[in-house]
Amino acid sequence: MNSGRFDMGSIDVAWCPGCGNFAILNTLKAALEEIGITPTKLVMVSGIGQAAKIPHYMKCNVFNGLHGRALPAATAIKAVNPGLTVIAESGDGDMYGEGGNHFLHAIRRNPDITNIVHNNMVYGLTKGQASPTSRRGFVTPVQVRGVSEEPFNPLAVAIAQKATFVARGFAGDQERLKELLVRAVSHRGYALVDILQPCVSFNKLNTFAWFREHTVSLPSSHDPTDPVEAFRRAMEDDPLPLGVFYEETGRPIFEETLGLYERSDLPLFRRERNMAELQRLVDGKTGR
Amino acid sequence: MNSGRFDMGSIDVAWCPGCGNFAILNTLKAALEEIGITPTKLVMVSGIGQAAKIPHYMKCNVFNGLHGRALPAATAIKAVNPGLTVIAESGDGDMYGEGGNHFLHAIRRNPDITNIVHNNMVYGLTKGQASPTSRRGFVTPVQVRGVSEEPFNPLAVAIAQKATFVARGFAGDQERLKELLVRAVSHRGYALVDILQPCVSFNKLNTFAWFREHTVSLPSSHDPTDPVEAFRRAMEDDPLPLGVFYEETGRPIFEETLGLYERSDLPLFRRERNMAELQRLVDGKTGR
Amino acid sequence: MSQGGIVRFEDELTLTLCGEAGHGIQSVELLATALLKDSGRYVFSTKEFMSRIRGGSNSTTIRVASRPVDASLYRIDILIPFDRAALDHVRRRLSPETVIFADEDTLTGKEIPGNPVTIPMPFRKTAEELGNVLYTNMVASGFIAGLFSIDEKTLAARVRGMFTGERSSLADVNVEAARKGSESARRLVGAGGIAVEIPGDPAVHDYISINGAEAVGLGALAGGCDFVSSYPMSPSTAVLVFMAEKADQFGVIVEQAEDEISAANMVIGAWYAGARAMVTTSGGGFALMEETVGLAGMLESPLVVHLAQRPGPATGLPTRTEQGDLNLALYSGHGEFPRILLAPGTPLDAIELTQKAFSLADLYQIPVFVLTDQYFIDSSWTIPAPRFGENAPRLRIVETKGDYRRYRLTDEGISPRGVPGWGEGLVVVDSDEHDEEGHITENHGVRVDMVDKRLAKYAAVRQDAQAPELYGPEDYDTLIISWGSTGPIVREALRRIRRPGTSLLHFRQVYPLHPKTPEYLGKARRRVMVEGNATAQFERLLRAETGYGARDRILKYDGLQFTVDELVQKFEELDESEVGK
Amino acid sequence: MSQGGIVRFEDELTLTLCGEAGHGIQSVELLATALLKDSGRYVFSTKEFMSRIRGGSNSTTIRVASRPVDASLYRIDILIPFDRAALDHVRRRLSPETVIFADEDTLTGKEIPGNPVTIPMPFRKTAEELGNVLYTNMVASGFIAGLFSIDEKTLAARVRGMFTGERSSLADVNVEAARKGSESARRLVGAGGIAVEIPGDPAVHDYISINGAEAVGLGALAGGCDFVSSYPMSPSTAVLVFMAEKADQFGVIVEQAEDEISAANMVIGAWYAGARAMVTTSGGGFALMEETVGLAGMLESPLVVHLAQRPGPATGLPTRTEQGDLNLALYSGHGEFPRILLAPGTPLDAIELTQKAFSLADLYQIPVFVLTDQYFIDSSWTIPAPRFGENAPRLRIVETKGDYRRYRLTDEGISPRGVPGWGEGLVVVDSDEHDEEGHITENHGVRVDMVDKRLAKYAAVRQDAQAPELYGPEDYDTLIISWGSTGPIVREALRRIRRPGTSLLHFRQVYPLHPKTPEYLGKARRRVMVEGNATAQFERLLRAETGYGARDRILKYDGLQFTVDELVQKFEELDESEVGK
Ligand SMILES: Cc1ncc(C[n+]2csc(CCOP(=O)(O)OP(=O)(O)O)c2C)c(N)n1
Ligand SMILES: Cc1ncc(C[n+]2csc(CCOP(=O)(O)OP(=O)(O)O)c2C)c(N)n1
Ligand code: SF4
Ligand code: SF4
Ligand SMILES: [Mg+2]
Ligand SMILES: [Mg+2]
Repeated sequence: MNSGRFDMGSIDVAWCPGCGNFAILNTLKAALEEIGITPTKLVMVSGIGQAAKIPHYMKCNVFNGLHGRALPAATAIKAVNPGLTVIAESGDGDMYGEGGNHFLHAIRRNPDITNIVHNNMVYGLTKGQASPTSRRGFVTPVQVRGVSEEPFNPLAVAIAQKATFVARGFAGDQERLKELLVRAVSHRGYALVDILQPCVSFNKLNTFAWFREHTVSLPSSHDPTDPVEAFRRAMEDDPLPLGVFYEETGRPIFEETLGLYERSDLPLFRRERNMAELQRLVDGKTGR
Repeated sequence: MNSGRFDMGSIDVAWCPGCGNFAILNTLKAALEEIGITPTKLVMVSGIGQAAKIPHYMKCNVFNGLHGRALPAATAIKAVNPGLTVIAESGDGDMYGEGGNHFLHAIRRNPDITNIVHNNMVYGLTKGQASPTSRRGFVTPVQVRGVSEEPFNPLAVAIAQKATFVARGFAGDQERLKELLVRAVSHRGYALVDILQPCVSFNKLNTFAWFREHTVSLPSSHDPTDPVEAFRRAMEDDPLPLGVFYEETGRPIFEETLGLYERSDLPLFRRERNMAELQRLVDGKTGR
Repeated sequence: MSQGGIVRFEDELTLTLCGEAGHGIQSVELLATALLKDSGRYVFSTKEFMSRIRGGSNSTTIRVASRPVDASLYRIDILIPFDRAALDHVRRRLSPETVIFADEDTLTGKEIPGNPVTIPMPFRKTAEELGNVLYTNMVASGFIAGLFSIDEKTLAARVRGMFTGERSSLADVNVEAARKGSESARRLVGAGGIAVEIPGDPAVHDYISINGAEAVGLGALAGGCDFVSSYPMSPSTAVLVFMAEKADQFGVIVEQAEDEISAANMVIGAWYAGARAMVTTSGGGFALMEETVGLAGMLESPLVVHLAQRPGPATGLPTRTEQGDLNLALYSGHGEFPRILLAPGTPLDAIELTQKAFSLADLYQIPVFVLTDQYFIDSSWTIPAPRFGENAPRLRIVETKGDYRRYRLTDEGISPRGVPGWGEGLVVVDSDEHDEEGHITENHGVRVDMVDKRLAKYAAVRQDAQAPELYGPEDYDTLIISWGSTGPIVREALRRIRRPGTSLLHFRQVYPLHPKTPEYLGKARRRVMVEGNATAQFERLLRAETGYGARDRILKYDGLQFTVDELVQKFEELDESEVGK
Repeated sequence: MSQGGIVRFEDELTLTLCGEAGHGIQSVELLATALLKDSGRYVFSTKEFMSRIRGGSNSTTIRVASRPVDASLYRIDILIPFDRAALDHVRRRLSPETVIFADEDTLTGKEIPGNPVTIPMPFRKTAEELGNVLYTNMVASGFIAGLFSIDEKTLAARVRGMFTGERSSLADVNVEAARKGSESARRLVGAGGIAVEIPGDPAVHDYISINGAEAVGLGALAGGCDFVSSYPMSPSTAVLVFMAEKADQFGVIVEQAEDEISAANMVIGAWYAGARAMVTTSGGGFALMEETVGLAGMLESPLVVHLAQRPGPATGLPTRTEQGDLNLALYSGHGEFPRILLAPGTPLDAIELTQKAFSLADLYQIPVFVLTDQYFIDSSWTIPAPRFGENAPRLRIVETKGDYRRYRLTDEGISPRGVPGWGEGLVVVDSDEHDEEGHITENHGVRVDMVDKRLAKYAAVRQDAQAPELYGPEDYDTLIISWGSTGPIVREALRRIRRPGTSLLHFRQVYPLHPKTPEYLGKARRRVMVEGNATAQFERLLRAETGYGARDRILKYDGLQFTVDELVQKFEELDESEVGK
């Protein structure tokens, strides 16, 4: 997979050998290539963390912002230039911890962006503290008594917020992951793909083997248009179902609701302020 | 209702005549009195907004903190002194907008606090902008084209996060509201009571009459121990069901998981640092 | 001004209305200022109000004059209180020169401090007779029109204009209420009880009424602003509302974010993709944006922040005024990078500086702040209609080539900015330290180059700074120093004291300081700071930057703005206490 | 130090290890420093590493001496690189005096800059022979032990101590690896190729090895800290981890919050209810807490912030060092209220000042900052075991009476603090401006009283300030000025240059300044700032507060800390270039 249009050639990748992130990177590049996206029209938006370094390893436009803040930036970028393909991609700590509030509210806006989360159930870059998705009992240097909180359930919350596309993938199953990513990026509206990703350095609990044992495909009978069914599946936590939990088409997207692109589809940087109109506005306020 | 133990006597209340907040204030005072809470043992924690002024109108300990930040403060107060009854109470903008991330994660900790939200579907104190729960089409000076986002569904999100007590009340039905509040405050663990509250000054859409028409009691057949059923009900949005959607008992509470109260139930302010132990710690690091 | 029974106003008068929130004082202000402007008078009005929707006591002060006015007085010439609590609320401003018009029952009972002239006037009573106490404000508006001999046709037309669409059925009764008010005033004037002889100026027909929020908003539109994301917070929300109102007409994306952090990050994302974006916020809300200010610093992203100050710490006094966020803005964000702080004192300043904020942010790729405050945002002026010129501002971006490097090192520190999707290049920006391409790096040499590159911009930014404005003689020995919204007030106070050798140095740009600043400061034998805060924040900045502090400080931090007469008194006290030292 | 074939170290030597992240350099450091301390040597070690978990090139420098050392050198005496990239990574620090021990293949191929002595040593090869390349670091540790003639029993015991519980099966092979390393070193020493004659000092047996994070943590424990809430962020996380480790033993609540805002608000809530609470954070994370710092200001809540600085802006260089957050902390939060900034330079400082931070915060009911940085947190010293005394710190709270008023006005501005549930009173705190009871108010007079009350605390806070420490003669003409973590480095550099008339003024408290500061500064004819940032932030503060700036600035902002020899050179350059001016 080292010849695609998104490849950077031989660069120094800061991930650990054997990390699940490599599979996600390769699968994403393949999926984007399959859809036919052009690198200059792609913007990868990320926060901070190991997962969040992914944009640097792809040939594309990059907005590597603050920890937890990828979604507001991505939403705005898409609104300002709807011709771009915008992917907001980061880790579980970034998106569901620091960025939790943006996760909640970005979904409500339904911008036409894809939200990919590398869910390794741990804070990788900061060396192994619990993340919101860490399972009960996970012991770390900070959670010395083991995690006691209920793990954050991104799929259930997204469904509760009526996200228009909600899926879970696994880095260890690249074939199906690619399928999910193709569908997610092609989806018109906000699409969440939570990807189970083994962290070989800091998560000795949720390993490749563990994930293989504790995941299962959603049955083909699953109806992704039924939110209650989707929720029921999302609440199952052992095994964790994989696939598209929920999908809704036809909901207006954020960019549309702005009213700005009704008369013209020019991105903002191609537009000009109507100064005559502005002059009329103030002149209208005089006594003349 | 002006003689109870939580009454402040004749004070200047900054709410508008006719506001739903008055009913909530009176009902809460009555509920607390019924449970037998003592004012000196009660801490009311709030953020900023019209609803958030409620602690000032009650005779009790008050922590009126920052906009959106009641839950972290409340969680900590309870952890530091579990003998106190702690209620975090604020508006919908405060709890679900600015404070959304804390809402998500406070639930996961399951502290033994009550979270009461005055849901008037609008930002009252800042004069009528949309709140996260504003319904589609709601026109305001900022949402000039009407709200286009999917409204935030606090109950569904709380159920998705396995909050241990999730209920919805209505300020216009004080009798049942009192019942809910008594149950919520008595519940051991995190309890959410979202209260539909008409704002007579800025929400001309969701008035007392509107709420009366668009709410219905949960059927007595509703099983509050079934999360999927609870979710199904929480997704119903016209009419909006009232009552206890979900309740789970027996889950460990945050204060318990800290390990601090296993040997002693003294609050922190009654404890002392063991200096001899500290000296032993460093002495153990010498070569002696 | 009261001479033997008859109260006469020749050049100007100051009229204050007060009453509960939600009782329509604001409508009286709007209607009265419009009518007064129609009649050729110059009007300045300002208000102070509580953080509540109903009840309490608020007041609006309208200063009417035959020549331009841009500041207000503490003194009240005419007071119209709508209830007794309101009257007590402004009691300190009353004197035997004050005339109070009010319903009988408001004037009776408790004694009124200051020994003012009281004239019963049936505002509420008339309203009740017309069927609703809510018409009181309309009766009062008519009364004011009558005092200024504004003809009833004009009055009726303006009132009718307020009741259109759904509310048109209410027009007739409101016109009648206004007419009744006007009638009472005319009767009083006719009887010689009061004479208002403030002549109108035909030039005012080409003037507009404008408040601070509108001025900032117009400046933003003129600057090309096409993206605003914010979270509501008094007093900054007024600018958000203005932009929302104009969004469709001018093609602006206006989004209310879930919190301030989101708002600020949206704005950075928007600039990245080619918008000209702004946040409007206040103290505590801005505090939440600090990490994002640092992001702008590292990304070299343009950023415009309208920061409307209010008293802190924390929630403080949400609807009051202060110049307390200078330090906050100046040192916001972690790490070291350039920034610009502008502080308008007049609506024309606000239009010009906000417009300029966009071009400076765009040119230098740095954060630019427009510092206003509640006083400024909520006050209203009569000013000549601004002229915007025909040329729309141009965004300084380049079409990228295949080898585009976002952070190409240049002598002045500015790298041509591309946007994603325009050209063959890739636009890579990173909040980590990065190389010229924008990719993450830990190379120590590159780090130093990049810090130097970012800070190098200061050279040009300083040269480009707004010069401080000197009022008064060049050969001053005493220099009064002010910044931002207090400017016009200090200016008028200075004119009034006419003390030789005293000048005012007023700053519309507070950071970086114009290179001539030390010269100005050094020439003075004595420097006097006037600031709306408790610790003289701008003085501290001057001291750190120029070595010159001030011997005297006139500071105000009670939540209200200075007034002209109050400052005159302070200046005079100052002189006495320090003579010969 | 190399004399005719034999390399001899008499008083001290500086040994650097370098290699990829995840290859165990840190274990070597831990083991080697423990062994060296066991043998009576004084050890100072420091590291620099990349923001990645595996790969890249990191290095650790261990300075071993026969007398106390507390700063590091740029110069490397002995280098042990684990791969060629690592060797290149430190190439600028090599000279003909450097001896490199490395596997043959690391030394061959490309030429090695600096012309060092190279001695092949089969670290990796030995490890591979033992079955796993991962034992390389153990072979190297043994080698170091051998160089210092540490006996094999002690070595074996220490190694065994590292492999207990689940890992005990690995003990034997690791002991063997260490033994083999030791053997090679002894062979070399025996052959007279190298002589390490750094005598041990028996006093060191009563010393402890401690790093900056532990020192801050111990200080917190000694200060009574019983609540920590934070969000992980390098380099501050180390303190969070330390506190988590000790939580059960000392009864501390340690909670990882969902974000920094939550962490900070938990801490304020905790103080309110009677805890002694702290956040530990770094630049960007702290930027998110600024609104909450303002909350502490308004609530008059105690607050302790450990702020471990790293280079910004934004994400910057996450694992590097800088003194760049002084302004950020100094002006954090909106509104005007007192605060204290402490900046330890040694572990004893950190213990003492962090302990003190709790009592100051508690006494004055204000935010107190402990400013460290990545260098300080990650460096390790040999110091005498601190003595804590027997008296546990007492929380300054009162049992409330029925008429308790949280914000009772007092002369010094301090009101007795109650906690909810203790006594008959109610404890009411409010982020809005409030009256003495704590209830929201908009009264302008009360506002002014409350601002004055809060600021009045500065009088006592200033009197209570830590005096700056003067090193060198009292009658200096040149004054070098430093603060925080650079102190020991500057001190040693100054000792080395022995320039008459030159002293060092080092600040452990950077705000407010001790009242004697202007006197110290004023006495100098020439002032030289040494700061780890690009804009001389502390100099700016000195100028604003005292009027005295510095003529010369030695600034470093490449992400690394100053070293002694680097500073010596800078001081000497300075002297030459400025002589006679
Ligand atoms: C405001 C802020 N807080 C904290 C950090 C430190 N930090 C960097 S990455 C990270 C968490 C990484 O976890 P995750 O998002 O799950 O990504 P992963 O490394 O596991 O891929 C944290 C806490 C930061 N950079 N910024
Ligand atoms: C950090 C911050 N941002 C914004 C505000 C301004 N503000 C005060 S209350 C409020 C919203 C109030 O809405 P809600 O929480 O629904 O309460 P309500 O007034 O409707 O009861 C806002 C935005 C603030 N005080 N602090
Ligand atoms: S720390 Fe974990 S997530 Fe990060 S690169 Fe290594 S294995 Fe992957
Ligand atoms: S503004 Fe609305 S919520 Fe606030 S007091 Fe008035 S009616 Fe109630
Ligand atoms: Mg992770
Ligand atoms: Mg509300």
